[in-house]
Amino acid sequence: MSEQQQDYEPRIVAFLCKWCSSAGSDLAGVSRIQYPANATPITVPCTGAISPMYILSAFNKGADGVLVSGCHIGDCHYIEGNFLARRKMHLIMQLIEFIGVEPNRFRMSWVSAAEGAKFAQVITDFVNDLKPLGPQEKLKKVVGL
Amino acid sequence: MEKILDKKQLDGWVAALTEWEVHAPTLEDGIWTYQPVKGAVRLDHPNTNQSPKGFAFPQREIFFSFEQIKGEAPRLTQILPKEQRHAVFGVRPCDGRGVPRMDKVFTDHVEDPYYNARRKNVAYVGLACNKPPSPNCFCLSVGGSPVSTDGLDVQLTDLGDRYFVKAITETGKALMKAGSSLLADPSAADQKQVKQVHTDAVAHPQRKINDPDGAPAKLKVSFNSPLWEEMARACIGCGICTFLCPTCHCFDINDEVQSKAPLKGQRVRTWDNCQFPDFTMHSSGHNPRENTGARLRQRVNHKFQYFHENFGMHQCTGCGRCVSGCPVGIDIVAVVNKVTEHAG
Amino acid sequence: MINLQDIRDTARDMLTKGEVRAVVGYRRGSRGMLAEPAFITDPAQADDLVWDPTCFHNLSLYLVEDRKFLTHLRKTANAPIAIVAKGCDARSIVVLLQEHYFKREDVYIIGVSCEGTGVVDERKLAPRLNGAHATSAAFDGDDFVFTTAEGEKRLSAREVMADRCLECRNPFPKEHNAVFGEDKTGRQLAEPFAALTKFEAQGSGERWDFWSHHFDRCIRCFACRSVCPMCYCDECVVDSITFPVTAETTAEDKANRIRWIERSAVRSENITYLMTRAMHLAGRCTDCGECERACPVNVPIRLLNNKMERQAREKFGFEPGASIGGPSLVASFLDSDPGDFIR
Amino acid sequence: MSKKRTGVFVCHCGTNIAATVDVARVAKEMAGENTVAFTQEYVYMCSEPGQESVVQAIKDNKLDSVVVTCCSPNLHEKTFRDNAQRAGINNFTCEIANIREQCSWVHNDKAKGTEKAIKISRSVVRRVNRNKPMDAIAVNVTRKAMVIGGGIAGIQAALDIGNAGIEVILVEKQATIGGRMLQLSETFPTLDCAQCVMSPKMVEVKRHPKVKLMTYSEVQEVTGSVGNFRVKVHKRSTYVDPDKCKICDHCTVVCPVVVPNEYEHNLTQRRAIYIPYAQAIPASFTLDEDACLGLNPVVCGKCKDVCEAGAIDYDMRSQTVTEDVGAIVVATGFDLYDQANMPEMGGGKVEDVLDGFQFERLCSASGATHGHILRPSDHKEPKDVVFIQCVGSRDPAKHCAYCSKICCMYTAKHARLYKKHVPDGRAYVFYIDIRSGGKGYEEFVQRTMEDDDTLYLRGRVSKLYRKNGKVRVLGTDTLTGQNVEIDADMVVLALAMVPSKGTVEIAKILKIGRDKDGFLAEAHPKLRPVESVTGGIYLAGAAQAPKDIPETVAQAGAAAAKVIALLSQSTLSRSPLIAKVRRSHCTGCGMCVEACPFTAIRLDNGKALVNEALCEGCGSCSATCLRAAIDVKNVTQLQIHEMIEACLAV
Repeated sequence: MSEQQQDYEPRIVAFLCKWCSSAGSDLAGVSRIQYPANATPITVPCTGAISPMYILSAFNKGADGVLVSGCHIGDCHYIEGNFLARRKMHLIMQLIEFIGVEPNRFRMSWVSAAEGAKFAQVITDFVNDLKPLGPQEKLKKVVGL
Repeated sequence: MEKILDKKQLDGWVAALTEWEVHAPTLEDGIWTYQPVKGAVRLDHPNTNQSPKGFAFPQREIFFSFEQIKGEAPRLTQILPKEQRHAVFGVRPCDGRGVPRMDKVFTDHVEDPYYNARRKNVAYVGLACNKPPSPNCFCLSVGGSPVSTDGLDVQLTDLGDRYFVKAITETGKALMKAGSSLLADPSAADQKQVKQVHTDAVAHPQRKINDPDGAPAKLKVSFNSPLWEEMARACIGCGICTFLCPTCHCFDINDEVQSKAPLKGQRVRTWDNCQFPDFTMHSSGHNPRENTGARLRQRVNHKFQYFHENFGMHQCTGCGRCVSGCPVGIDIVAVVNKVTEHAG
Repeated sequence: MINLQDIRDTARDMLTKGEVRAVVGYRRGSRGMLAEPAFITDPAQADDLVWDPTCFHNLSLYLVEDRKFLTHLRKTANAPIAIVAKGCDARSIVVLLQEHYFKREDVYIIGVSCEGTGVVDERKLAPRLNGAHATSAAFDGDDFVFTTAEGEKRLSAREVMADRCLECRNPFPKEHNAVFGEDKTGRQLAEPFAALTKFEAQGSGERWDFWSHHFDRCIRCFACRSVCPMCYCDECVVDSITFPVTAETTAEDKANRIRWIERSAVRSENITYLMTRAMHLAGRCTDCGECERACPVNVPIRLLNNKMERQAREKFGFEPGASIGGPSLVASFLDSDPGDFIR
Repeated sequence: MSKKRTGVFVCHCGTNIAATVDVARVAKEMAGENTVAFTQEYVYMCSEPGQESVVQAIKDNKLDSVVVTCCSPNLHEKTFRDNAQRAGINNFTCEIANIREQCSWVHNDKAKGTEKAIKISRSVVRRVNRNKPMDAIAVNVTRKAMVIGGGIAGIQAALDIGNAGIEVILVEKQATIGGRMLQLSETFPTLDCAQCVMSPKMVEVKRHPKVKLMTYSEVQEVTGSVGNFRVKVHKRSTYVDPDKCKICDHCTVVCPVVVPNEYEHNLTQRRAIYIPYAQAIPASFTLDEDACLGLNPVVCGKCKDVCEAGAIDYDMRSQTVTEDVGAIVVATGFDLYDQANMPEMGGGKVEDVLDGFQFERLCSASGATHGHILRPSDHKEPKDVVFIQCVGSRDPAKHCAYCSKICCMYTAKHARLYKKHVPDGRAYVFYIDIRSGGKGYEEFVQRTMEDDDTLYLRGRVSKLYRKNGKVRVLGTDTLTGQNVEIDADMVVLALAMVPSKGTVEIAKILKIGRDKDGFLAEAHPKLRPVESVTGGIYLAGAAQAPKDIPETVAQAGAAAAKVIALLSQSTLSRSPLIAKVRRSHCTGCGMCVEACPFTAIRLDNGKALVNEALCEGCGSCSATCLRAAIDVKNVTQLQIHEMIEACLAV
C-alpha cells in the first residue's frame, strides 16, 4: 500500500436496519470496540426498505463504498424484509460488478443486535478493502466541464 | 479563393491547422460522429448521426457556479467556455444551413454569451453531397441544396482523387492559408468538373415536400386539424428527432446543487425537447401541448411556420435525421405533405 | 409460413363484427422498406396490414398508451383492442397483465410466430446492401428477400437478423387469442446470452472501459425508455420527462420531486439512469430488444438488460412473461436465494 | 410552507461524547444549516435541567422540530419526544442523532470522530426537515384471546386468561387436551402422579365459562396484528358428537380396525374409533377417518349400530371457523429428537430401546402394561436397564448443540421409578454432566444415586446393538478411563427436546421468528422472554426453549398476564410511521401487495391501499415499488435521499 493510500480515507454510507444492525452498532459502542470512523450510518426500518436507488445514489453522490446491513435470515423483525433485500442487493451487486465497478465497493452483511464485535469487524474489513481501491470516481457525479 | 487539394494531402492540411482543434466524422460503434482528429481523415461518411450544432450549442453548458453561506449573499462565478478554436470537417450542406439558423436564435434578438463564445471559435469545413447521403434527404424541398455553402467557412467538393476547395468566409480563407503549400490552383478542367458534379448533385432525386412555400400558411390554418393526433399516434415521445436535429435549440436551465449547507452548485443549461411530455408543462399541471399530436405539431410548425414567420425562412434544412432516426416511422416529409394537402 | 391475408381477414372480420374496437398492427411506412405501427379501426383498412422482417416494434407499448389515454378521458373501453404480437411482444403483454395494467379480456392477441427467423437488424443489413436502399423486405423460409433499386437481393436471415431474434428461444406467442405461423418454441439459432457470456469473460477493467465509453455517449433522449412497454410509469423515478398531476397532487408534491440525478447528459448521470432502468426491468424484461434498436447512438442497452435477465433466470428461476399468475422477481423470494455474498 | 425552525441540542454526555467529539464544532456546523434556528450544547441533555432547557428553548425560539445529538435513540428517543410534546410541538418532529454509541465511543481520533458526528447530525437535521407531525393510531382491541396448544402451558395460560374474565379459545391439534404432561407417569422431584395433577385442570378448562375448547383443530391462517387478529381454525371432524357420547366403549369392541396407538407411543394398539385416555377432555370417542373402513354403513357401520346414544354421525364434516382475537399465546410444545437420526443408538430399530415417553407409558398405571415395567420384546421384567442422557443434545457437530435441560432430572426420575417397580433391578445411567439446578432437584438426583443405588457412569455411549436377546451397550466411563460393556434388558434414551412439528408450522403461519435451534424466538432474551417479536403474540412452554413443568407453568402465567394487560385496554396506540401511497403515481401493479409481509396492502380500484391497522412500517413496499409511489411516513425516499447527500456533502 502506498503512502497516499494510507492517508486516503474512504467515505462509506452504511444503511443499517433499526432492529439488528443499528442495535449491533450500539452494542459495539457500549462495548467500546474501536473501529474506523469512515462509515456514516443511516438507520432505516429494515433492509427490505432499502431501494437499489439508494445504493446507486450514494455512489453517484461520491460514496467510496456502500454498506447494507441487517438482521440474519430468520431474525427479521418484519419476518421477510431481509429476504426481499437479499434478492435486490444480489441484483444490484451483480450489476455494479458487471459494469466494471470493483465489487468490493458494495457490501452486505448480517449483523444482529448481539454482534457488536462483528459490526466493528465488518466496518474495519470494509475500510481495509476499500483503501487499496482509492477514491470511487466511476459513478461519482460529474461536476464542471 | 478556390483551390484543389489532392486527397492524399488532406491529412497534411489538417495537420497544418495548428491553431484549431480539428474534428472530423468518425465511424465508431456503428455510427458516424464528429471526433477530434487522431489519425487519417477520410471524408467518406454519409452524414453524421448527430448534427454539428453541439460545437456552438452543447447539450450541457455551465453558466455559473454559486455558493452561499447561511446569512450571507450568494456568490456567483460565471463560467465561460474555454477559448479554443475548432475546425469541423465534413459538414454536409444541410448542417451548414443549420448554422445561420442557430445564429438567428442566439444572436439576432439576444446575444447569448455562451453561444457566441463558442460560435466565434468554430469553423465549418463543408462537404458537398455528390449524391444524397441518406434516403431521407430533402434539402432541395426546403430551399437548400446539396451544394449549398450557407453557414460554411469552406466548401469541399469531392472530385474523385481530389477535393475542390472553396473559401466562403474570411475564416475559411485563413484555414486555407494555413495549408496553402498543399493547395493548388484549380485548372479549367477542375472548374468544369466541379460545375458538373454540382449540377448532377442537384439533379439527383430526393424525397420531396410538395408545397414548401405554401406550408407556413397551410400549417397555420391546420392548427386544429385532427390529422396531428392521427399522425402522432405512433409517437413514443422520445427525444431522438430533436436531439439529432441541426436546428432544434430549445433548452432547459437547472441548478445542479452539490451541497446544501453551505449551498454550492452550478447553473446548467441542457437541451430540452418539445417531444417530451413535460415540455412547457405548467407547474399547475396544465400542459398546453398535452398529447403527442400537439407536440408533433409544435415541432413541425416550429420548423415550417413559426420560424418562417419570425425569420423568413424554413428552419428545417432537410437533413432527414429525424425521419431516419425515428423508432416508429414518424416522417416529417410525409407529415408536412399530408397536412398541406388537406389544407387545400 | 404465415399467409398475410389470414391476418388481414381476421382483423377485418373482428372490426366488422365490432368484436374489437381497433387493431394495432403493422403497415408500410413512408420510409423505404420499414413497416410502421398501424392503428386500424375501419375494416376497409385491414388490407393495409403487413407482416415482414421489418415489423420489429413491440406494439404492446400501444396497449399501455391506449390504457393511459382511456384513464385520462376517464373512459372504459366498450370492446377489446386487438394487437399483432410476436413471441417477445406477447410475453410483454403477459408481464403487463401480471402487473394488472389491463385485463386479459381488454386485449385480443393476434399472435404471429417468427417461426425460424425474426426481424431484421438494419445495422447488419446496411453493409450487405453496399449502399443501396431497400424498398421492401419479405420473409421467405430461412431467407429474407429485399427489393432495392438494383433489383431483388436474397440474404440468409441469420446473417442480418437482430441478435435478440437469433438468441430467442420462444419465437411463438404462447399467450394469444388467434395465432398464425408454426410453433417453433425451443428453437435456438444462437447460444442464448452469447454476447453476454463473451462480455463477462473479460476483466473488470475491460468491462469498465467498455461501459464508461458507452455511458459517455448516451444523449439521454430516453428513446430506450419511451419505446419500452415495461417503462410505463407515469413518472420515471430517475429522470422524468413527465409528471402526473392529479386533483390530489399538492404543491409540496410538486416541489419535492426527488432529483436522484441531474438532467445533464454526463457519464455519472447516464450510468445511474441506465442502471436504474436495468434494475427496474429485472424480472420484467422480455428481451424484445426495442431499447437497443431505438437507441440513436447504439448504446448496447440490451447487454445490461440481458445481465439482469440471466440473473433472474439462473439464480431465481425466473422467466419473465412465461405465465400471468406468477410472482414478480423483486417482490418475492425463496429460501434458496443466493446469499454467499453477504458477510 | 413557512420556514422551518429546527433546534439542535448537542449533548456532551459528560465526557462520554465530549472526549472524542468536538461538540462545540458539531453545534456550530449545525447552526450553518438553513433550517436550524437554534443550537445548544449541554453536559447532560437527559438530566432534569437538560430536559427543561430543551422545553424552554422550543418555546422561546418557536422551534417546530428538534434534533438531539446524543446517545442511541433506544435510550432517550422517548424522553425527548415527550419533552417536545410538553413544549407544545408534535413528538414525531423530534429525532435523535446517535453520536455516542455509533461515534464517540467507537472512535478515539477526535478529528475523525467529530467529522463523523457532524455527518450523522446533519443527516438527521435533513431528515427532520421533512418529518410530518403525526398522531399515534388508535386501534380498537378485540377483547378475546387465543391459546394455541393444549398442553400444560396452554391449559395454564387459558385458565389464567379466563379467570381474569377474558374470553379465550384453546386450540388443540389432538383429540384431547393434556399434551405431553398427560403422558407422563410421575413428575420430578416430588414423584406425584402427572395425571392426577392434570385431570382437574383439564376438567376446569372444559367447564370454564370463559374458555372455549377446540380440539382436533389446527390454526390455518392468521392475519391482522396486535389487538385484532383474525384466525382461521380448521376443525377436523371426529364423527362423534361429544355431547351425546357416553364413553360406554361399545364402539371399540365392534370396530374391526386395529392401528398403533400414538397416544401410547405405539406400545399398544387402538381401534379406528377410540378415546386417547380415560381422562381425555373432551370425554368423547373420536373416529379416525384415515383408519376407518369407510364412514359408510354399507362398508362397515358397526360402531354406529351399537351406539345407543346415537352419537356417531358419518356425515359430520370438517369445518373452518374464523375467530377474531386480540392476542395469541403460542404453546405448541416439543417433540423428541428423531431416533432415526441416531444410528449409533440403533436408529430406532433396536428392540427394547425406548425413548423417555415410552418408558413413562410403561410406568403409568393407565399405560399399556398397567404400571408394570415389562420390556416390549417379551413382556418380561427387565433386570438390567441402561439410561442414556444427552442423546442428541450437547452435540453441536452432529445433532443439537443445546442442552435439553430436563433430561438429567427425568432420567433420575426414571431410574427411581424403575427401582420402585423392580427393586432387584440394576439401573445404569450414562451422563456427561449432571445439571440439577432447581428447587429440590439436586437432592433428588443424590437420592437416586445413593438411596436407589443407581450406577452413574460419566461418559458417552458409543454404540448399542442387539445381542443374545439383550441390548449390548458399549460405552466409556471417563472417570475410570475404562470401557464399559453392559448387556441390558432394556435401554432408555433421554432424547433431545426439539420444537414440535406444530411449532415449526405455526411459526410460519404466525410469521414469528425462530431461533437457530428452531425454537420460537422471544423478543428479547432477558427483558422480553415471553413475547414474540410480533406484537400481541406471546410464547409459553417448551415451544420457546426446553423447560420443565414449573417453568412452563410460570411462563404460561406470565404470558397470560401480558395478554390480560394488553386486553384490559380498550384501544391500542400504534406507530403512525406506516406506508402511504401516492395515488397519482400508483399504477396498481401489485408488487407492494406481494412484497408486504403483513398482507397490509391490497388493490382497491386499481391502486394500492394500505390497511393502517396491519401495516408495520417496514418499508418493503417502498423499496419494491418501481415508481416510488409508496413511502413510509417520516422515512420517505426523499428524506433518505437528503440524508445520503448529507452523509457525503463536500
